[in-house]
Amino acid sequence: MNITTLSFILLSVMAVSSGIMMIRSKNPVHSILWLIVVFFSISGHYILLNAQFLAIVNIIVYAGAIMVLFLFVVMLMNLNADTEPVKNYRLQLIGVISGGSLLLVILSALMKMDSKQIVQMKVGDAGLIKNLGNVLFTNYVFPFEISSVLFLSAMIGAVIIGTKE
Amino acid sequence: MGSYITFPELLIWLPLLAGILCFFTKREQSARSLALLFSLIILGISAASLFYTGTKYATWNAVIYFYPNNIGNTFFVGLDGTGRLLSFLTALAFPIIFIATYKNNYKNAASFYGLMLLTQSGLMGVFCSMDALLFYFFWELALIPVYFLCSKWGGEKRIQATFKFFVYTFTGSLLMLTGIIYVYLHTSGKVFEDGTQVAHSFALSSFYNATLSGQEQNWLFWLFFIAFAVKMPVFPFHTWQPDTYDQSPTSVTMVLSGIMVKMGLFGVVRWLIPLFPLATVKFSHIVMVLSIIGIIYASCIAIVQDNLKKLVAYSSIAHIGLMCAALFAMNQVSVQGVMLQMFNHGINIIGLWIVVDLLEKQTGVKQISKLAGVANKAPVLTILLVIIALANIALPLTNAFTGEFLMFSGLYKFNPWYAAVAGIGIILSAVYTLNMIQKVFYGNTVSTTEAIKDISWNEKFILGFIVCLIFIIGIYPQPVIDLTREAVTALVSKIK
Amino acid sequence: MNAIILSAIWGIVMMFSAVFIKSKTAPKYIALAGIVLVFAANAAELYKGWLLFNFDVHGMLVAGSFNLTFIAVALGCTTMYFLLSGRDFEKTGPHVAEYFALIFFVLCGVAMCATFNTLLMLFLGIEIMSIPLYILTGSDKRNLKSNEAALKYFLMGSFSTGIMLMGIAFIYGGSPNASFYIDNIQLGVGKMPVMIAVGLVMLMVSMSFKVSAAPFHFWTPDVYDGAPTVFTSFMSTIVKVAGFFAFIRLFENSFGTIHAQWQNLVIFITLATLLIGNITAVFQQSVKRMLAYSSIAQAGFMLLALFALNVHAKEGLVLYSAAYSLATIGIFAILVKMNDYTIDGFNGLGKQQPLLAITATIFLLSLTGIPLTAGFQSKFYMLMAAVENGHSFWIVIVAVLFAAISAYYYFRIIQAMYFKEPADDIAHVWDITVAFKVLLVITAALIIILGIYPELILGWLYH
Amino acid sequence: MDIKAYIVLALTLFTIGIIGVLVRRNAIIIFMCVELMLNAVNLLLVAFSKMHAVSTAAKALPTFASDAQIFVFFIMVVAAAEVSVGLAIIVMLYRNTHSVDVNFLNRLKN
Amino acid sequence: MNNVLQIAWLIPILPLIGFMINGAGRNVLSKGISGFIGSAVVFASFLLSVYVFIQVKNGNTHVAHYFNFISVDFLKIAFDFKIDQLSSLFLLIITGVGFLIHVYSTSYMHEEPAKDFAKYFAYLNLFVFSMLILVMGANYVIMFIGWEGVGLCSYLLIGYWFKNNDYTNAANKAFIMNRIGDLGFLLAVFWLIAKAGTVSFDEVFSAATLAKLSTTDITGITLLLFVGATGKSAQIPLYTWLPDAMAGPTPVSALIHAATMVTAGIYMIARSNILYTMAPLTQGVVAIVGLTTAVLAATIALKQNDIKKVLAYSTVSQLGYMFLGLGVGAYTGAVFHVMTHAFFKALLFLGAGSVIHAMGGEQDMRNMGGLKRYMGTTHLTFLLGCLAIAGMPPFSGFFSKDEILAAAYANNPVLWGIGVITAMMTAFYMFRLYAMTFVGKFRGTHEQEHHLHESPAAITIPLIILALLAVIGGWVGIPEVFMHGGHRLEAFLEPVFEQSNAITVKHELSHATEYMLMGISVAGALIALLYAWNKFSKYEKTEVPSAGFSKLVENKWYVDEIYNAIIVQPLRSLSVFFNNVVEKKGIDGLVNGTGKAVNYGSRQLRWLQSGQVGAYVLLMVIGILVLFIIQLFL
Repeated sequence: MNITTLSFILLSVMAVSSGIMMIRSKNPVHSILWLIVVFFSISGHYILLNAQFLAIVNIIVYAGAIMVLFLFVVMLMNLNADTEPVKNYRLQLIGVISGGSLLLVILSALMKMDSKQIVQMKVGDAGLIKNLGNVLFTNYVFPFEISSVLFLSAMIGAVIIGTKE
Repeated sequence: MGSYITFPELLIWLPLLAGILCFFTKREQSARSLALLFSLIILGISAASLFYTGTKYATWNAVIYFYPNNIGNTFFVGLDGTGRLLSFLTALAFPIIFIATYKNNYKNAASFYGLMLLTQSGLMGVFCSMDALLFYFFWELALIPVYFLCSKWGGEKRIQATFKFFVYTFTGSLLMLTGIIYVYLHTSGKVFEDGTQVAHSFALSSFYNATLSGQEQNWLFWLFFIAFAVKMPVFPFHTWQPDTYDQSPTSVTMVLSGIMVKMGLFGVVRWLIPLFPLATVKFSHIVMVLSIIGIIYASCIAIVQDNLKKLVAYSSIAHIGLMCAALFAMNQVSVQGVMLQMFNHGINIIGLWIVVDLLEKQTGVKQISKLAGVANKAPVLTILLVIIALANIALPLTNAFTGEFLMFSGLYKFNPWYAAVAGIGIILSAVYTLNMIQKVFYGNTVSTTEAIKDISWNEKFILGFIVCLIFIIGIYPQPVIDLTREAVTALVSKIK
Repeated sequence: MNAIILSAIWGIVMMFSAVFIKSKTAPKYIALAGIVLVFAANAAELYKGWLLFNFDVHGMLVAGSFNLTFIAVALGCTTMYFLLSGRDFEKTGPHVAEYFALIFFVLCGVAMCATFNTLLMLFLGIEIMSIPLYILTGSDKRNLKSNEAALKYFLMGSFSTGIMLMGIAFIYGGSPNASFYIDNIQLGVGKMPVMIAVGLVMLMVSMSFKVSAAPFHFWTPDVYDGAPTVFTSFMSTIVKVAGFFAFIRLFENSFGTIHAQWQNLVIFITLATLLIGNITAVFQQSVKRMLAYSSIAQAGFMLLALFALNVHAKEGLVLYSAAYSLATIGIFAILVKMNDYTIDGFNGLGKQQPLLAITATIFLLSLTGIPLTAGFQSKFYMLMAAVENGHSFWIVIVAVLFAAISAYYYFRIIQAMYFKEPADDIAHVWDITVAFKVLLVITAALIIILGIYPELILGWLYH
Repeated sequence: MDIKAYIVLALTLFTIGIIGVLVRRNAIIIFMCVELMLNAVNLLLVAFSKMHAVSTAAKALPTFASDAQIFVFFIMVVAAAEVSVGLAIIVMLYRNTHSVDVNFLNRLKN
Repeated sequence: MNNVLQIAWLIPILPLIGFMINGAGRNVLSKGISGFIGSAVVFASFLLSVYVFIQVKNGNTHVAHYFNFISVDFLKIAFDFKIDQLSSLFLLIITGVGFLIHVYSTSYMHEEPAKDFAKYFAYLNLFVFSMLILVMGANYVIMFIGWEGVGLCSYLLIGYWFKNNDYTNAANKAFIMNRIGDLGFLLAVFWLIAKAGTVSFDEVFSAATLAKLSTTDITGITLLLFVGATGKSAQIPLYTWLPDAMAGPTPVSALIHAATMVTAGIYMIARSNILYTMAPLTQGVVAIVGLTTAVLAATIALKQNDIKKVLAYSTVSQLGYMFLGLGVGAYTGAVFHVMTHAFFKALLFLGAGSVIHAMGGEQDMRNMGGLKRYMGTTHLTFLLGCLAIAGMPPFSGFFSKDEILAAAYANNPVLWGIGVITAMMTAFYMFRLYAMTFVGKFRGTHEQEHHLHESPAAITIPLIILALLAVIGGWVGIPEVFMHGGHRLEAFLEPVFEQSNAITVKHELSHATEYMLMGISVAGALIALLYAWNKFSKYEKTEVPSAGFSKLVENKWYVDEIYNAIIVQPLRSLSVFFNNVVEKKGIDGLVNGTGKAVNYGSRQLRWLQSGQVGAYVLLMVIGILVLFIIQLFL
């Protein structure tokens, strides 16, 4: 029971529980905040796995940009607890059951794997910014460029959908 | 002529061309005369093709065009005995129909005659094609124009009736298509003259030589048979027919009953039996029993049928049933009889439809119970009708007699009891035909039939012509028999 | 390669044209010029192997003549689509140029889906295809149906993206040599490891979602129905067949060796798709929605290619793409002009607009699969492939039976056009130009030609 | 650390996301659940990359283990783009209907 | 091929030509012309027949080959005519009697409008043509052509007054019953083809072919042929059409339903005598059926009041006689009786016709009586006819009937006994008829009485000629016991039956027995005759409702009703069942049901598309679950 395992468990529990909180909390604002917690804990996992670059990006992009965007929108619409007045419990139950059973099915299959593969913790240079940048601008330059198209279309989308006429 | 352009090509392309021309004609009259003219030309060509037979004129009767492709389907058309007979029947039927219905007025006649000629083209293609895929092409192409003809110019319940007919046959032919594909994938490779080589081929010869185990044949047989059975139609697959015949315009009904039903029999002759000899032998009893049930069943229904058109339809089912049974008896005599009978049945039933059409046009009713005493007003019509009707029930010295005689003797050779039971059909046919004649033509006239006038020149001419054919073939059928002799011999040899 | 980059570039060009050119009609012609250019570039690559730009993509994209032919087909169909429906963009909203730009971006994605060789490229391609479509679906802003469709499409689309990524992750995890290259997963022939299996199922789910195969088709009717008709026409044809091409390419190259181990999934999906698509289409009253279901049904037929996964299947798929797209584009082009989208709206069209009726009939016959139309040839290839596969022949029988049912709903339109009388003699259609008619005739002619001489396309596959 | 632990974790988060999509009716929350799913994937991918890093093939090509992390990077890219579009759509809808409840979206059915 | 008999084709062709002329020109030809043409062509072919007969008499028989009718594979059917003793004899009867009846008709049908008149003669000629084909055909198929041809003509002529539905019903009945018989005939032919591979008489009867046929084959073939015969020659069970056939004009009844057509069956069996001789079982059947028919018909005839009906049933009964003859192997006797019967029965019918003509269409004997005062010739000839049919020596009937009876006795006395009783009945009802018609006082209405007159020459002359024949016709077959070599007919027909005679054991009756037999039969007949005469010469109309046996007989043993109950009605209801249940509900229901099912499924599946994103995703998740289960656990 070394520190790594401990922190792994800690982070995992944190992620999962706040994830659950996220989908349970009535108020959208709360769930956004819970989601941010999830992201932070995942970033923690990245650090644990020595994927520093991703840990940073995750904080900046997700917890920083995206979530703020969400928060902004929610504020804009000032949605609050009573946006979902009537809850259909039966439907929710069905949802939970089917989702859970999906999880069970997959896990029960995967846990039968006998091959015991180890994940390299804390060490390893794969996730260092230097290497990643190197790879990104040599091997992955083309996808990097082409993904710009995504943002262009997102931009146009904003233009088409956002603008009032 | 010769190797430049061959009979089958002419028979396929001319009607197509004429049909397309018809679409662009402005006036009804011109469309009508154009159609008639072309159909007569085609008749001439087809008649000529009857004489240029044999290896000496081989290049005149078959041609193959292949274009570079990787599945090895070709445009391969040719005339063998059977094809020649049926294409001639087709060529003969259309002028008859056009003349007989010359006085009918169709709204936008241009497309009507256009579609009619397209149908003819499709039929010719079916009878001429020597390539499986091509055969399927024409098989469908003959169907589409008919679908439009029926649904456009038919009776009040036409749309449902015709659509039923369409889906019925379409399903059947799709099943056949899967069968064709399966057989195709079991054919051996082929190298064309231009050097292109294909793994498999759709050519008739390759199909005949396809390597199929008895097991495979057993279910392939049914895939094909259902398609043909629906077209014929054989007993359990027949329910589209009476409604369609009843609802479609009579000239189309003539095509349907005179020629299209022969497509089914032709398919059996050209594809089913040669492809699956083992299965044929295995299942011939089932098929024959079905057909014979059909004979009795249809005849019985015809007896109590009050709708004139449906009566003819059911009688046609009965006759086809007999042909189908005789076909599967698979001996020279019976098959020869079937060949002869295909031609005769085509002639006779068209004659019957002409008369029915006249009655319906003049009286406006098709219920037998509403008609009576026509003979008083229209003696000529009556006489011709009686002759045709008697030919239909195979009285000696009429064409149908020779055909049925051969079929029955072949059937008897195969199994006496089948012949005996099917023979009951002879009696029943007499029953319903005579009932019909008595109710419609004898007795005193009633309100509906008061105004009937005797037939006009064109109908007189056509019916007279048909009657002449009936007697000529009835007294001297040999030429027709000889026409298909080699083909039949070849076919029968496949089973032995 | 050429297609990807050029279409991306031309998308940008269209964006700027939107800024600088105020004319309503100009963008259409620019777009036409662009599509022709892209087509030409692609043709050059296909014909002579000319590459305009020399990127080193480290084998992330592999373009054989097969893929290039498919791209050519897609671009060709798009050209016809621009020609036929270009003028109707205006109906949706003012941002005509932007719409064209988005469509070019989609084309970029299409090209990527056709040539991808790593899961990354597949993922990017599909996203590049999808995101513009979300926008196009919602582009008719004042129309609530359009908004609803957009949101549904977006939510479910991103959901399926999630599934797909999870699948990719498992593939990566399960692949012995840790590779995203689809031809380098190295499965061998034995029973596949569980992680691969899980990834495979998830990939299949997400791809089925993209090609609207049951039971993941639920977005299709609503989105196709809600989206502006012009864009429905585009996304139900080119995008969809691109998805199919990607589907086949992915599963053939990565899991082809163990085909037998996942065939049952395909059979299940195929049957479900055929059943739901065909049966549900029967009762539809709105032609647009009916076509949505029919596109599901057609997808069911295309899935036979995945079931067979042999040479004929791939040939057939390319042919099918062309046949299906052309016919559907044609129908939609006519539908856009109609005042009434219900089937009764077509009553008596045969009298009022004989030419439209005839071409529509040809399109419908092609969709039904009547000989002499491209539709027949493509169905024929599919059936042939499926039969050749030799495994469970019965599925072919089922397929043809459903094809017979499909006749039922396609012919309802034909019956309406020719055999039914219009309720009142209001004009069915508006602004039919001569050019439009000519183009329809050309489209119909293309379908017939392909029906007689499919080698027109298939000839290029092995160029 | 055994890979299975990460698989369980990731799949759990993933499932939470799915369940969220199933049970919530607020479009924004549903969308957030999707984001959660993506993050689960990211986590798993990174875990796998570190798993492969110690596998034999790692020695052959030192940089290949970073492929997965690059992939994660691209996922984030795409997610960002999606978010902008998605939120735009949601806002548009809200403008028209003053609601983000997906259950009110049933003009299109059957 | 240079045999003179090659010209035999002229014999049938001439009537055919007559038919064509009359048929085509029926709108233009006057009655005189069409009548003349009709009769002339038949007379011409009569002359030819005489020539042919003489040729044959001089021992020149011939099979005239014209062309190949059908030739497929092994099956070769030539269009041949066989001219031998049997056919030439029948030629004489047909053309001769036929001619007389044509002449008779010219006057009898004179009230008809010109076009129907011509039509009538056309039909008549057509009939003669078909009948000639029937007897001249050199194989079963050609024979069958004539066989159905005559059926057709009888159908047309029975329905000659087509406005009357009863008549057309009778016509249909006749045709259909004949069809049933024809089926038997056809099946026999097919059997022959299947087993013997040929249908031409010469080949079938050749020893070689007969050797090929097993006993079962022969029995079966002969039985089936006999079925055909029962249809054509009105034997049990297919006889009921003949009495109804009296709906046709009387001369038609005389020609078709008495003299010629109905004897086709006898001709056919006589033609294939060798087969029958080789099938004793069939012979037994034939004899018994024939005898039963004879008795049954005779009993019915006892109580009939319609003059033509009586004659009709007597015809049936006489035909029964002939079959009895055939059954017991007395082929010559049967043919002989055919000939004599042709004479006297034609005579009787024509006489009856003359009476009806005089009575203005009245056919009920109860309204007749005492006609001998008004129409001498008719009465006299009619009387002769009655005597002939009653078998009074030395009239023709006596000889032929006696020969059959003798043969019957030789075969089995019981048959003979019943035969004699039948003969007595015959005598009884014939003289009942005679007495009620000619003797006593007139019971008709007054205008009828005024109208009464002797018929014109065109009617009486044929009567006289036929009467003459009825008297002397039998002298060609005087039995051995009276005059050695007196049976010229037997000598003449010898070659036809020699095969049979060769294998049948002739048990000669002693002369004493023969005399005894004749005596008994003649005596019996005489008694019956006289009893009938004095019972009915003073007949008065009395409406006593008959009961018991006589009622049964009056209603013709209810045979028609029985047939109707056990055949016609079931068939009809079966058809209705097929049409309304099996077709509409069953098969078509199934087909339409498929369509309905698809529609229903469509309507249900649409609910899957609820429009709720949540539901969609849920279904998708469940779909994923299913896929996983398939992939991972199946």
